[in-house]
Amino acid sequence: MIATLANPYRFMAVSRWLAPLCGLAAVVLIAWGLTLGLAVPPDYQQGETVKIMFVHVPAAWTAMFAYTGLGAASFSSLVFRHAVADAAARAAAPLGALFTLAALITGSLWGKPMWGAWWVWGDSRLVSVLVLFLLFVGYMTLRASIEDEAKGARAADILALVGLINLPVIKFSVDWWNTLHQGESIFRTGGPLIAPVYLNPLLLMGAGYSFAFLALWLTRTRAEIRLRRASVLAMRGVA
Amino acid sequence: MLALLMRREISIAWGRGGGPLLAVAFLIAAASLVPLSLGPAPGPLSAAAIGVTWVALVLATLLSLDRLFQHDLEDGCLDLLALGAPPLEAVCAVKCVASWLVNGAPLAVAAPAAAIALGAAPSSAIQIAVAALTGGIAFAFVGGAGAAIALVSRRGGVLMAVIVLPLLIPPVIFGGALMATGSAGASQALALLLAYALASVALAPFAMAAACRNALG
Amino acid sequence: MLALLMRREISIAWGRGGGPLLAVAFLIAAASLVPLSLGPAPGPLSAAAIGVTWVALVLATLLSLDRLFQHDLEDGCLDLLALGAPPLEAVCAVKCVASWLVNGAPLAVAAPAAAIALGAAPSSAIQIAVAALTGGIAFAFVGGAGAAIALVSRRGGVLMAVIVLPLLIPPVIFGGALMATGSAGASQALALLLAYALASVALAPFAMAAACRNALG
Amino acid sequence: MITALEVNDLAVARGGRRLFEKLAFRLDAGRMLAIAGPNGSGKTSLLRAIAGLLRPAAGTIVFEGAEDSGHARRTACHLLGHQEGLKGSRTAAEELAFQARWCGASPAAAELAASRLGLSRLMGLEVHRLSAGQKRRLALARLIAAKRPLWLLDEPLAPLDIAGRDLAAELMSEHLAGGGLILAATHDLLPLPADRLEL
Amino acid sequence: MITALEVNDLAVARGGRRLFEKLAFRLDAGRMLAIAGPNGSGKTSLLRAIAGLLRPAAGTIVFEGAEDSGHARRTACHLLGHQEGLKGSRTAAEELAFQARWCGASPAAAELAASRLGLSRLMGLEVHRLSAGQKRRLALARLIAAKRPLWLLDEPLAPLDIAGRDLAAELMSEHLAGGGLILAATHDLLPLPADRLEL
Ligand code: HEM
Ligand SMILES: Nc1ncnc2c1ncn2[C@@H]1O[C@H](COP(=O)(O)OP(=O)(O)OP(=O)(O)O)[C@@H](O)[C@H]1O
Ligand SMILES: Nc1ncnc2c1ncn2[C@@H]1O[C@H](COP(=O)(O)OP(=O)(O)OP(=O)(O)O)[C@@H](O)[C@H]1O
Ligand SMILES: [Mg+2]
Ligand SMILES: [Mg+2]
Repeated sequence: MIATLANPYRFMAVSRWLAPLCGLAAVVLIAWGLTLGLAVPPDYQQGETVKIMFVHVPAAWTAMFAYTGLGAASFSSLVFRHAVADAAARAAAPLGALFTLAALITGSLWGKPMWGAWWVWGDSRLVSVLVLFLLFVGYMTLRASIEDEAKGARAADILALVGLINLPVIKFSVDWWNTLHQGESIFRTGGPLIAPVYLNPLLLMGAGYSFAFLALWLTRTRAEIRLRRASVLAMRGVA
Repeated sequence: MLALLMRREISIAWGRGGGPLLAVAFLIAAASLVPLSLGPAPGPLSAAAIGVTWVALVLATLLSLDRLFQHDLEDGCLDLLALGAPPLEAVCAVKCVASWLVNGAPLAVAAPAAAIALGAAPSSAIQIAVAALTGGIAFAFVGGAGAAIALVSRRGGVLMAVIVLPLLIPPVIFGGALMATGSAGASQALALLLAYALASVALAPFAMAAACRNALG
Repeated sequence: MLALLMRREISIAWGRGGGPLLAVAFLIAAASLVPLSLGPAPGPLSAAAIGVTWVALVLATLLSLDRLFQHDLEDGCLDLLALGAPPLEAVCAVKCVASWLVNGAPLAVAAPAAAIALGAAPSSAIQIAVAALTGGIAFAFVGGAGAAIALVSRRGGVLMAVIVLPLLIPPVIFGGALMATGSAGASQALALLLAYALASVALAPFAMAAACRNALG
Repeated sequence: MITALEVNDLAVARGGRRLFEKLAFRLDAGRMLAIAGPNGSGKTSLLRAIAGLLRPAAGTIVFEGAEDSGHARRTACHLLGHQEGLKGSRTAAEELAFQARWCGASPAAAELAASRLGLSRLMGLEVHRLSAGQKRRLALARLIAAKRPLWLLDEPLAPLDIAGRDLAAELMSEHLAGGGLILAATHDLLPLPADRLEL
Repeated sequence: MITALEVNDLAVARGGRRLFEKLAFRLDAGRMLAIAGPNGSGKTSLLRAIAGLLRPAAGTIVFEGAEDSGHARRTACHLLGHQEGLKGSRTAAEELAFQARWCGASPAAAELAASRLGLSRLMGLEVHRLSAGQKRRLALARLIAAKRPLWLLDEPLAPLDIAGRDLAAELMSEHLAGGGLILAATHDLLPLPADRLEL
């Protein structure tokens, strides 16, 4: 898989049809999930606000998924020096930032009614997600502020790998450290805790978000690669 | 061999005057908070002491970061260090420890004194010292990683802010909780702070070395 | 001409990253004090904010001092500056102002924000900003004088501590009093702080220029 | 009144030790003086004393008929030292513009000088990326961008390539032809006719 | 196994631009190679690539029969660059002791080297007080204090006086006689027989 995609030409060939396919899947799944999600009965303690969950939780999941992708791409570009991997890493960052921001915003929108506060500095999950967002931003700034492309790329890869530590922190923060935030209720040993009525739309939305991310990621990566080809040709033209 | 390097780093940093300057200034500034005299209750003042300590630690670390690798890169010293027998990872770790000894440790010693001067209970003073020492190590190593990564850009400073700060947020918060003396979560916060410090000490050197090699090339 | 120098100094200091780093770090660190949650009363927290601001200002100044002249002396830049048409006094003053703009000003802007976040009254926030700005100038110039004088010694840092700190005590005290919002002596403290700042701005440049010439020779 | 530099039994001390004493010479407009001597003999110190950066232990330095503490000389000379005083984090263009204008040149003159020294292609690079010789050329550009009568050059040819040395020689001879003065400390022979002073 | 350095169609890139390509040469024990070329042609970059500090864009560098990513070379070479990496605030003695021992020499060897280069009288001074040539001598002292087979010298003679150049030549020839290798980037002729490589 990686080996296949590492070759730019094969990557372009595959992604040409893979990207739109993911886009289509995303549209279908999200539409389905929304129709189910908007129909759910109000929660006995959360009331209507429970519906925020269907936008919030998937956003959070996808944000972490995006950083995982960034980390993987950075690793293979740093170690195996795959051109595609570097382009993919660069393409993943802004998308990840976007989804993280979505998780933050929907989360604090939810937090006002549930906890009576938009933001709680003491809460490990909230903070670790904020860190995730800042890591994406930092990565983009680093990529933007570099004069020497090769060097800058490697430095950014290192940063991305360093930031990987944050993922388990986000995931397990709720268990390690007493927080206001919801504990694990879905991906936990012993099966989900929440009723199927809520679970199904949530999972549908999760899948939809993920496919949406994949579609955008592939597209941006393609654009990035095209850009580099252009610049290479330009250099040849000069020489 | 690394001991040599350590001695050299310390003497240079000391000559630049992080340490002594810092600790003394910190004590004076903290003591100057007394005239604020927020009523007889010791609570506020010692709380202020806690906050002051923590912020001082963060700033001291951040402000000494650009000296960590930048100079050595510019004056060719990093070349020499890279050409020695010890691995660059060890070199970077030593540099971080040295900068911690000069910038972080004096503060960690001065902090409890200031806190007590401001009416904190001796028990809390110990807690403050522990937190400051542990946090200092974490800051030094995480900051070092950021500094090394930022070497490739001429706008190093701004970049460092963006890179280092997110990584510093967790320890700052653990420390804040830990320093809230008597708070229930203190012991837990200490555990987290220690874990974070250990993790950074274990992982940062590799990031630093990789970033330095990249900057040298 | 001096505007050129100002722009250059700022771009270099900014690249080294005092300013941005500092202001943001300060805000985060200060905000992380909230979890300390010293009871519902805003008093303690805003007090903490005040103390934090002041200490941050002092440290930021002290830690950026060694960069003020040392580098320029080592890389031969100070020679060039001394051979220009403007008098060295003006050059030194510009350098101090630049370092204040990069290190002091961002803090002075961030401070009130943090204070309000910690529950201080807006009125006090203004007072904090004023004190931070005025104090920052005083620190920059007095500190600059110390840095210049310390150029002759290789143990610059320690020397600076001995030279600068005594000079910094008064403004720290005035500022502390001033920042004690609502305290009776506030206006008087402000007057004193202003007087001190003016005096340092007026006198320090001559000391700095003399010290620099001495170090060049 | 003609430009001339006159030094009378000059002595310069470093770290309490006198490097040389009773040094005397006269340099007229359009002439060049080559200062030779072993490492540590005080060439750089002498140049700094004449530039007005280092107070002599004894003796007088008369420039343009007036003897002064050095202010007149400070603003009338270009000192090209072992270090160029360029900041690695700024671009060549920024640094040259600053240095030249600081010495009284116009921005246009700076650009002209850069192209004269074959740096135009590099002006966008940060200084720390420049090679040793390129840095030196950048420093030389300052000399021709801002007109100053007295050039004090410390090993002006050091890291320059063959072409660069010819170019430097050309610039120096032009400066002399224009009635300028040059003091050059060097260990190898200069490509121009010059009086010699052994320290 | 004999010490030898072999470079096969090497290419080095800086800032995305290739400085040279298809560079190939072989250097055997006891031989010296002089690298010449205009400013910015890539001499320093080549030396750094061979030292293992700079990853080549293409080609291989084989040292002592083994090709590696550079670790072996890093610990087997002395790199004398444009900058000496000496800290101005420390004394010459401290700096030499550190640099030499960092490269594997004993303290005694460091002192011996210092006296060999005529620095004994100056070892107590801080480095920033040393003259350019004295700094250079201090840097050279490291080379003879710690024995390493491969010397990579960037304009080794630059700020040295006549005596210093003779001394440097002497040290180099001794190193060669001992079976060492020398790559020297320089703009002027070396005082020793050497193969020439034009960049
Ligand atoms: C800015 C505030 C918030 C942030 C940054 C945030 C972040 C996250 C993240 C990262 C996850 C994914 C956890 C995982 O998959 O392991 C998550 C899940 C979740 N969040 Fe939030 N959240 C916030 C506020 C809230 C609020 C206010 C609520 C409701 C009271 C909430 C309820 C949930 C629930 C129910 C889950 C799913 C739990 C699970 O099964 O893992 N979140 N949140
Ligand atoms: N600040 C100082 N304190 C003490 N001694 C100094 C100081 N500066 C220079 N010296 C000494 O003065 C002597 C002359 O230094 P100077 O740089 O003038 O020599 P130079 O002729 O330029 O040598 P080079 O040819 O190596 O450049 C040297 O021996 C040096 O050690
Ligand atoms: N980090 C960098 N980024 C971009 N370009 C660089 C970088 N470092 C060096 N260069 C460029 O590479 C070229 C070669 O530099 P190098 O120092 O190897 O030349 P050199 O042969 O040593 O020149 P000199 O004789 O002046 O020492 C120069 O044109 C320089 O501008
Ligand atoms: Mg000299
Ligand atoms: Mg070179």
